[in-house]
Amino acid sequence: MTDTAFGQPPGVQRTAEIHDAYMAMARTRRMYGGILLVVFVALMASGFVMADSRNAGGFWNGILNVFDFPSEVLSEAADKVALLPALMVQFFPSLVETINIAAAATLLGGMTAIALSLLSTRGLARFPRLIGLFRRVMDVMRAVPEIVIALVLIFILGGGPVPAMIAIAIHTAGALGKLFSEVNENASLQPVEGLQSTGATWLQQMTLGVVPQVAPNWLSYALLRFEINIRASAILGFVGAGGIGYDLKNAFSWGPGRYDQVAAIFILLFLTIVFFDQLSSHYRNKLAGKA
Amino acid sequence: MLTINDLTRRFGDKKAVDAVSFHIERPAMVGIIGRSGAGKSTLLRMLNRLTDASAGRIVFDGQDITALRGRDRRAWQSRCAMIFQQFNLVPRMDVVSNVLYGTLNRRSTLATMFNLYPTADIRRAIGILDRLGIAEQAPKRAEALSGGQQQRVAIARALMQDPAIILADEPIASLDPMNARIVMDALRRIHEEDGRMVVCNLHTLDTARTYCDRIIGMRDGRVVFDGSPAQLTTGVARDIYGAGADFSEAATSTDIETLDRHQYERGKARALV
Amino acid sequence: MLTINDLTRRFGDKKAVDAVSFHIERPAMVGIIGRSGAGKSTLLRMLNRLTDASAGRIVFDGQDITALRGRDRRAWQSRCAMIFQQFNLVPRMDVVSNVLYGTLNRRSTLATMFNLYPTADIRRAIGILDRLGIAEQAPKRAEALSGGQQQRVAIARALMQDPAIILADEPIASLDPMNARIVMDALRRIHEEDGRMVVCNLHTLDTARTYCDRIIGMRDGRVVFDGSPAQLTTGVARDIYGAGADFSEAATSTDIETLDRHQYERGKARALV
Amino acid sequence: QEIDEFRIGILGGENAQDRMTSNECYRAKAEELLGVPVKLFTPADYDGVIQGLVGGTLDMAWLGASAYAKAYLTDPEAIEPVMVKTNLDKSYGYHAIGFARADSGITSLADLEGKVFGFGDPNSTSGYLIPSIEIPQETNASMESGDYFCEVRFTGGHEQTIVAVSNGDVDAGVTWADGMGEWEDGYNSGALRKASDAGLVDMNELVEIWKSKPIPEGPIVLRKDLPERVKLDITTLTASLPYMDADCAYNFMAGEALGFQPISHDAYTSIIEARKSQI
Amino acid sequence: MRVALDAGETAEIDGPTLRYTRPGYGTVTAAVQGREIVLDTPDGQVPDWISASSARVTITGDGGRAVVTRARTEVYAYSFGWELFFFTLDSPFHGRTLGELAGLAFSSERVVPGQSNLSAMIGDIWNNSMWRHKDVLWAIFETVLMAFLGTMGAAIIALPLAFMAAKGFTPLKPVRFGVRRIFDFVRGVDALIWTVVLARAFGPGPLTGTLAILVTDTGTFGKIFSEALENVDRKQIEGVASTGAKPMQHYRFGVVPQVVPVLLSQILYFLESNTRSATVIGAITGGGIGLMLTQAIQTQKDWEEVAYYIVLIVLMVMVMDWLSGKLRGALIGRR
Ligand SMILES: Nc1ncnc2c1ncn2[C@@H]1O[C@H](COP(=O)(O)OP(=O)(O)OP(=O)(O)O)[C@@H](O)[C@H]1O
Ligand SMILES: Nc1ncnc2c1ncn2[C@@H]1O[C@H](COP(=O)(O)OP(=O)(O)OP(=O)(O)O)[C@@H](O)[C@H]1O
Ligand SMILES: [Mg+2]
Ligand SMILES: [Mg+2]
Repeated sequence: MTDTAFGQPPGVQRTAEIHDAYMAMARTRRMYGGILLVVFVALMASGFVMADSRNAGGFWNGILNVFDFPSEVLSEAADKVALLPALMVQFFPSLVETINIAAAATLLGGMTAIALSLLSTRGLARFPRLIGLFRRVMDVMRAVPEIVIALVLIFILGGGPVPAMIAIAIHTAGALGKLFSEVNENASLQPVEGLQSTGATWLQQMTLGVVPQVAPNWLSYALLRFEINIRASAILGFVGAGGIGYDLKNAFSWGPGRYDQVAAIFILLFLTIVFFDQLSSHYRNKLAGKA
Repeated sequence: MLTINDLTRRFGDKKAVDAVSFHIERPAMVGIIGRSGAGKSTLLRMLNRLTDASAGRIVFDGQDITALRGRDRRAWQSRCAMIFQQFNLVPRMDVVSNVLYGTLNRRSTLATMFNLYPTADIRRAIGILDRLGIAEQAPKRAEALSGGQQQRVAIARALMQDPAIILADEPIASLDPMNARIVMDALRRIHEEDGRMVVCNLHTLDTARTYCDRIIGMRDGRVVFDGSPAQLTTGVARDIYGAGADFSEAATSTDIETLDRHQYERGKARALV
Repeated sequence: MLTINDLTRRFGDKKAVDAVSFHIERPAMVGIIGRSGAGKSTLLRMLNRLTDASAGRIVFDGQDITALRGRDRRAWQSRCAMIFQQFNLVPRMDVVSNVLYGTLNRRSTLATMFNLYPTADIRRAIGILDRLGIAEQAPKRAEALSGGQQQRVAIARALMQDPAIILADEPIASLDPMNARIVMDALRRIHEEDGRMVVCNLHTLDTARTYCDRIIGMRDGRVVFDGSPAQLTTGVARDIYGAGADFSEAATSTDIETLDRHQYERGKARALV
Repeated sequence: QEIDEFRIGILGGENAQDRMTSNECYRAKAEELLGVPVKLFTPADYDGVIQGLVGGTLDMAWLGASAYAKAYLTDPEAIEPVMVKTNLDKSYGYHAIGFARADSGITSLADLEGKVFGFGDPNSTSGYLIPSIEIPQETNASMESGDYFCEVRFTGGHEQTIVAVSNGDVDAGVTWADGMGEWEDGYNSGALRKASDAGLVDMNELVEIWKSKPIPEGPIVLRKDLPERVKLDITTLTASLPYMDADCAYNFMAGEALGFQPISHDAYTSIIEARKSQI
Repeated sequence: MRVALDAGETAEIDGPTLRYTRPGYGTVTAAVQGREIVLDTPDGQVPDWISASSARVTITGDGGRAVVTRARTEVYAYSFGWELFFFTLDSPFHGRTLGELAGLAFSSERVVPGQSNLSAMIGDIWNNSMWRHKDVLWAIFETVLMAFLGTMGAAIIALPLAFMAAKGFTPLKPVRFGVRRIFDFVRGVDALIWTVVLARAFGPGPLTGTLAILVTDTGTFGKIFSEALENVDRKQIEGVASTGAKPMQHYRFGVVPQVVPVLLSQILYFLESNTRSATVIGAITGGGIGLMLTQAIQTQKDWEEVAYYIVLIVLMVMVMDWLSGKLRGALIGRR
């Protein structure tokens, strides 16, 4: 048999050339790596120094006192530990409001995200020319912080949960849309093509060919987002959008004497987040396990 | 019946399919062979209108296929079923649903989005699965099936379309020999029993010789052979594959019965160790 | 040289490898065949000590391999190179680095952490790549290579280990016939030129027959055949694969030279359409 | 004992940049006098300044009485009051003013039963503390939502309260004013005056519905740990500001006032008690 | 005293009398007479752009606003705004066309003595007291700085911790459990709340915001990194292990090359999203563009300023998004 596997016989000169070229490449690569590292360290260091000098308190003094405030809160909460359950009950309705805002916003934002993401995924898009447009729309929706949309909407619509919900939904649509379209890009086009070859419409190709593949990932991202949105809707309370964040901010800024409320709200919030975290990771594992 | 006229497809500078013309008079089983990149898949995809032609025409029963748009194109696709090398099923859905996707073109988008199909269709789907010997798998997810079973599901979907032509793009390339045989037998049977035209890209010469009535050989986008299995001599095959005289694929043959045929010559005696 | 004694591996209740014993006297090229799930991979993995044996012994040149721990086990692994079906390269690293991983056992942990290797090693790695005909690919990332090239990188890594045994677990199962041929040729040449023992799991009978000096057939974890390629008759093969008498793999042969050999009989004449 | 910089916290309620600008001349004078860099910090709410003072990262601030009480209650050893602003009539007090939209028909607390009432910041004296003590005395009911008022809300600050009332988001709210001059001008100084000057509200559209007893003006506080020399320098600078630079004093004092006079912790014991009682 | 306003309006103050002239309507006169203010309009009616009582008259025209109370009379001229984007009224360059400015920039005749025209112009733009370009730019820089330091710091701290929290890397279950709960806790509390907690120790300023981002993201990164570690492809590790490599080498060659792209892309993704959070956090700690924006909204004075800040923020985040995408492409390579 002939030696198709081995091409030309090993030439000493040729390997030497390849060796030199490779060594040169390895050296430049090492050099670039070194430069990158130095630049990064320099950026970090100078950035830190600058932030430190523009801050009222310095880092090294502050780090020693980090626990002053938490311990103040905790000691007061510990003194009034008997009151905590009652307080938690008192704040529970606000918590429910917060979760409702998050759930509605996630649902609304998620639906929009699905549509936007399918329209902006290469290979799947209904109008391939408009992919860029839909992507920019998502970019803008994502770029504006919720709190800004909320503040503007609060001015237009007045305080309360609706502006918060819309604000979070807009942001969610942008953020999930990007993640979803990444998922879509990894979806196999084979089933889509299979359906297309039977003469299916675009909507059929998407719902029957793409959704079953990506739905678990979508859901897992949406659950993750739901968690984030619970936090976000709690935070929007800080600017007057209702819910538990509003109570938290008022208790916090009143200070000594109401730290028991702070503690109670904190416990509620934390339990909620852990609860939904566990719930969503449970479902995500289940989905991943099936896939 | 099916006439292809100077069909060409360019990808950038490259002509994947280059002025291909042939004519198929009546429902036959046609095999297309050629090495990787010869343009086999592109040709089939143009037939199904998954890929648009750059030039040339496809005419089926007097209708110009290349000119169809939108709804008409989808209608043609539903008459011209396609089977893929990687099966292209929806892996997470059950077998019957996958087969029912063959009816999508005829059903309303809304109903199908909720996976609602007429009972008669479901009965027919199971009948087809039974005919292909995989009715037991009906409730399973497509991804849970072996390759050969998945390919038969794909064939069932194609049959569900009740097509005039079945196109198969290397239907057995990702299957082991046993399953390959089952799938090719199924395709042949459909051709013979239902009298449907089957156009099949094949990787392996033997398969083409064994199953097809007519073989078209492609190389670099052009048709370089068109004839009966008997006309496909070793010389012609070497020509199609562009292999030198020393090239033999015997080493990777998977045949069991061809045992004592050839012994790889290494010019050295080997003892059992 | 290599003796395997009642080697058994259980996964839960299931015996993946069941009291396998055989003896290989001198460096030979041994093929292991058997259908999916027969225990081929598990056997090879136990040889490399990637998987621990549940019972039985492996003895190589008088050393009990099954008993090795820690440093000694790693030293054995470096003498016993493994080639995988999916290549198991580090896809993001360049080809030379992947080959150099073959020396990890001999180099200090610290230096290798920063990807620093002696120039002599780099030269040797490129030499091996050149021997396998892929020296030009040296600076590319492994993931940028074709399957056949990747598998040759894996072989180069194995050679870099300068091993006494090369284990190959279905090295050509994910390759097309052309690349399969190149890879099998490379393995054979290494065996012949360097006198290394090669143990190779194979999917296809013909490959085993063509390349191996000795063939071991497994079924359900047990050795059911052990002999020379000549002894592997159709009947034996059917037995190993558990196929019925009607089974023939001829239809999927990819051989070009076997043209006029067999015509599949369907008892009906076919005309060119 | 030396300091290497001097940090002044400025309370919220106004555009951060405006706050910076109004205090810039004071900062420059202090820098010149102390010989170390003087920096201004403008956290978004009262609490940021209080935390900074208690934590020792801010050296000086001009607090409201209630905010001082909070800082004192958190850590009595952290800060001390040194100066207080005196009004043109030499008093040092101001009032919490309850107000509503003129077209709402509300003219007194009695009309507010079952309506929505808005406080400012929980740390504000006039925006929360004093009204939350004095209003229940008049209505004979608590300030809990649903008791006398249908809802009681925090708007976040004086500006927000004024806007919320004039937009109708709340039926009435409280803010501060010196109580001198004309209502139509928004009084001589205070949040209403600022809002009206800025064109935020039309004073014609608002009516006063309640006025608290005089509230002591909030003190300028210094960190107790500061070197005596620094305390003295700052006190002198502040006291002499109206004579040195009247424009600067106007900006610094947010309106017309006579000047500053020294004050001690004792002036605020009643506020501290009030705050304690609110717990 | 006469003031010419935009839209052809004029206001004239003559002792206690204000005359406000509006084209197409006529002249409105408001005069303080004793304790009363008397309003006189051409048609005797009070149109809806005038709010009048006996104590206060406010005229809100298209070009300005005039207020008359018993104590004082004031006219506010509008038209401030975009027109002053580059030069305020007190700048000698205000109101000149682009051509004039370009000419001035290169002429040797000095508008401001002792300073070249170009540098004077740049100085006037830079120190524009209406739009505060200097402060705005600083604020944006400070916001990005907070995001950068916080994100990178968090990643550096989270990486070793992630190994401790990953199954298959830490055999001790209690350690894994403990580290995971710490991640949960710091991540569960929003960065905004961390700023409140940290304000005591560090006071107002960008460092506090940085640390708040750092603390929260340590939790997030810890979780993501440890999941990435758990999801590594065993095949590659096995390939390395089959050569007899030592455990550290398994990590280095079997694990790190696999997770680095995931980590990098997550870090860069968070860098972008933290730029957004830093905007909000800055609003609380007193720094950055977020403070300017929230206060502009809360005081509701200048909606053009609000719009300007929002556009700036969107641009800033989009630039960061683009930048992090570029970096990702350069560091990881396109798939
Ligand atoms: N979408 C595409 N974009 C660019 N080039 C393409 C595309 N599809 C196919 N080609 C090119 O056209 C040529 C023919 O491809 P085609 O897939 O038809 O070959 P084939 O005969 O089916 O090969 P194989 O046996 O590998 O499937 C190839 O060179 C391929 O690279
Ligand atoms: N890690 C494992 N855990 C449980 N069962 C296993 C594991 N590895 C292998 N098995 C089982 O052991 C049996 C033998 O597997 P093995 O991979 O050795 O077969 P094989 O001959 O290599 O098959 P193939 O051709 O599919 O690679 C199979 O039934 C398999 O399911
Ligand atoms: Mg193809
Ligand atoms: Mg195997």
